[in-house]
Amino acid sequence: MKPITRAALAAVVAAAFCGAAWAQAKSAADGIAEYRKMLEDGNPAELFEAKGEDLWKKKRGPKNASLEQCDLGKGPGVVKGAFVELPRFFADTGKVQDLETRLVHCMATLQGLDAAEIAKTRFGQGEMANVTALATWVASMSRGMKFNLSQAHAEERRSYEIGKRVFFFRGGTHDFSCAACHSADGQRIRLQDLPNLTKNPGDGIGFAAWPAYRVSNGEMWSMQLRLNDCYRQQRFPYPGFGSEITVALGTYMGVNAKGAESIAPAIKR
Amino acid sequence: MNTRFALIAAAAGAAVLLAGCATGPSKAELDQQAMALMKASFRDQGIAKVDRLNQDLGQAACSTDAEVSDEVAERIRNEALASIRWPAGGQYFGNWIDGERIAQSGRGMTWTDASAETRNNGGNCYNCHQIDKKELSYGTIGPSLWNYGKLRGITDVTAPTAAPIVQYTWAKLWNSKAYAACSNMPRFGHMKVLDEQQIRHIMSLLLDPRSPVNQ
Amino acid sequence: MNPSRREALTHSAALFGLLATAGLLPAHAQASWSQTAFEAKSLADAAKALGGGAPAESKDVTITGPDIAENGAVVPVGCSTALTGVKRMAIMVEKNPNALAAVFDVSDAVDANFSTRVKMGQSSNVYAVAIMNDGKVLYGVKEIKVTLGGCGG
Amino acid sequence: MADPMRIRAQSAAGGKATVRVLMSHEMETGQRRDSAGKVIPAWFIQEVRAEHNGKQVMRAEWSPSVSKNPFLQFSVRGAKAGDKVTIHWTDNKGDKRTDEATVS
Repeated sequence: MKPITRAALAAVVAAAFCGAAWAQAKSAADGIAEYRKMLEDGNPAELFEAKGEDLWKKKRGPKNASLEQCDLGKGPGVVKGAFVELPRFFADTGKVQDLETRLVHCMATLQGLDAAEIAKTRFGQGEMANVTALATWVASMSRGMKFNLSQAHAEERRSYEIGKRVFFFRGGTHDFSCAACHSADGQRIRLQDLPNLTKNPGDGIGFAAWPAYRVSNGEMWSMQLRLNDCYRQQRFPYPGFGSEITVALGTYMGVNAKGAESIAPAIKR
Repeated sequence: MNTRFALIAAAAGAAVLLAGCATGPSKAELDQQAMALMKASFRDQGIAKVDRLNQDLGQAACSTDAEVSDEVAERIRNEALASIRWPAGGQYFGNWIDGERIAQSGRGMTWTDASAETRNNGGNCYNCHQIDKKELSYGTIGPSLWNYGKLRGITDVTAPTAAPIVQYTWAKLWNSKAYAACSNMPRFGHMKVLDEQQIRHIMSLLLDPRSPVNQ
Repeated sequence: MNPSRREALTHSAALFGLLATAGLLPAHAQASWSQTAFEAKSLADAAKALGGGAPAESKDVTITGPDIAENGAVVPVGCSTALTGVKRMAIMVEKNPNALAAVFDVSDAVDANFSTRVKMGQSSNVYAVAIMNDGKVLYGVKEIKVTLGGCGG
Repeated sequence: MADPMRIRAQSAAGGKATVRVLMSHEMETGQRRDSAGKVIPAWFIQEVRAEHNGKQVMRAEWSPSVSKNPFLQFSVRGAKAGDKVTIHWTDNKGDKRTDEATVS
């Protein structure tokens, strides 16, 4: 026992000395940056990408069909580049849809699955977990590409304007809005940087980083879940999965992110 | 004169129409649509009911990236100031140890919280503020509160000279909108997020000369 | 994932099934899991349970990890040494309920250098421990701070 | 059955291959409680084995302190492009998973 006690003491003393010098050279923010860098190699999102790719190609549902004919906006079966142009207007549904609502639409029309049932399912469970895995894979196919949402259709412009209003909507017990935390540069909650989502926050930040693997709970988070939990923390009531305001927020943030390089699926705290 | 006015009015009307064709719904229409979609998109979950979307004057006025008019801002501040409940028995202070615990906690009032009772709630303080320097993980949305009392010259919280700062701090915690109409800080007392006793503890954390914040 | 990788996965799964059916694989690994070492509360006790002597600090054994972790659920850590004659390498987190997180048997066919990610309940010293063929136990240590993050609700 | 692992094995300087593995597993500690207050039983990978062209080169024992969806990196000496690296894991419930990758 003795050697360890003495050695441990020596280590503590040494650490204290190094610590003092170190603290001046390196802030907590730098330390966090180092931590994030270490996690980049070996992002468990890869496990979900693989699952999503399988789900895309597998024949499933009452119609025993794959999703390979799903039109994510660039034509049936075109996956590469689709993510960085969503949400967008789809003529066949007459609506602006984000990645997840479009995937559910394809699961319903091509595979015969029940869209309403999926929308009601909890995140991380059953077919909802499959939607998240599919979204993770679809996003990964546009990694490194730049966001370029269309504003050509009147509905796309309307979606942006609605999204902007929703973004600034204050309410709940704490008077929070999305804007309360995400409309200024260089701010953070605890040690987490807050992207300014009212303008282009830069490459791989904000909208250009989700879906992401959350290390805090070891789950894959899609954009719909990201928004859902933002609203939970805002102390708002529960936003419906794929509801119009969630899609409109996607349009607002996505258009604002124009030109930003996608790093999705990322890894986050 | 009348004719000329009519002509201008007609031209203006035509311009509005043209603009309407080119850009889709008007600003007012979009405002209305957004509000309707907010109501349609949310549902009750646990303690978080849809009535949380019913905005009061300040919430509605501060839901935009535009500046709030001076007149509206003043109304919000005055209403907030009038809403403040001063502590029973003039007792403003608790203990800073509990204050630190409340400041650290970001819990409460979400749809995953079982009840809205204040004892379940935290103050979320470190989410936005530096407070005790020992805590490395602090937010920067609000100003640093390190040495909050010391910088304001508080050596004895009961001294008459301390009264203005003590009262201001209580009011800020109870209803932050009393001093800034569109403050991002929650109205802890007014919205029943924290109770009087919890606010006393935070008061001690910030103002007590013995609190680690004022070393 | 590239197609050849996927095929390889399928093949290996099938192969594994065959081997299992043929009774060529052990039914359970639990029997060989070092229960005593994993239940140890301290570095010294864990080292003893793993067949080593009293631990001594050594600059030749390195623990890698961040100075500060954004979340204690996933903390990247690595243990390594360039010394020869290493039997096992271990990673220990002093303030976890059970200190020993992982232990690796070293052979001539692998470097004594392993990286993984561990959970940390709070800020703590983290040790890289080398158990040598002669029973000596050498370690490197570093403190990793765990922070509270996010909105915390 | 458990989801497949992701294995990358890349030849590196010094005539070895760097192996990076991601495993899909809950790694439940046995110390958490569910919403009803009941302890969630421990469920974690206990043993990991690595083979190079069929020969065992590494064996590890893990505790539930290893993070959910575990990551493991190590280097296999003498492994070159085209060689096979096989990873096996077994958890405390006896569930197993084996996956294989080719060194690139």
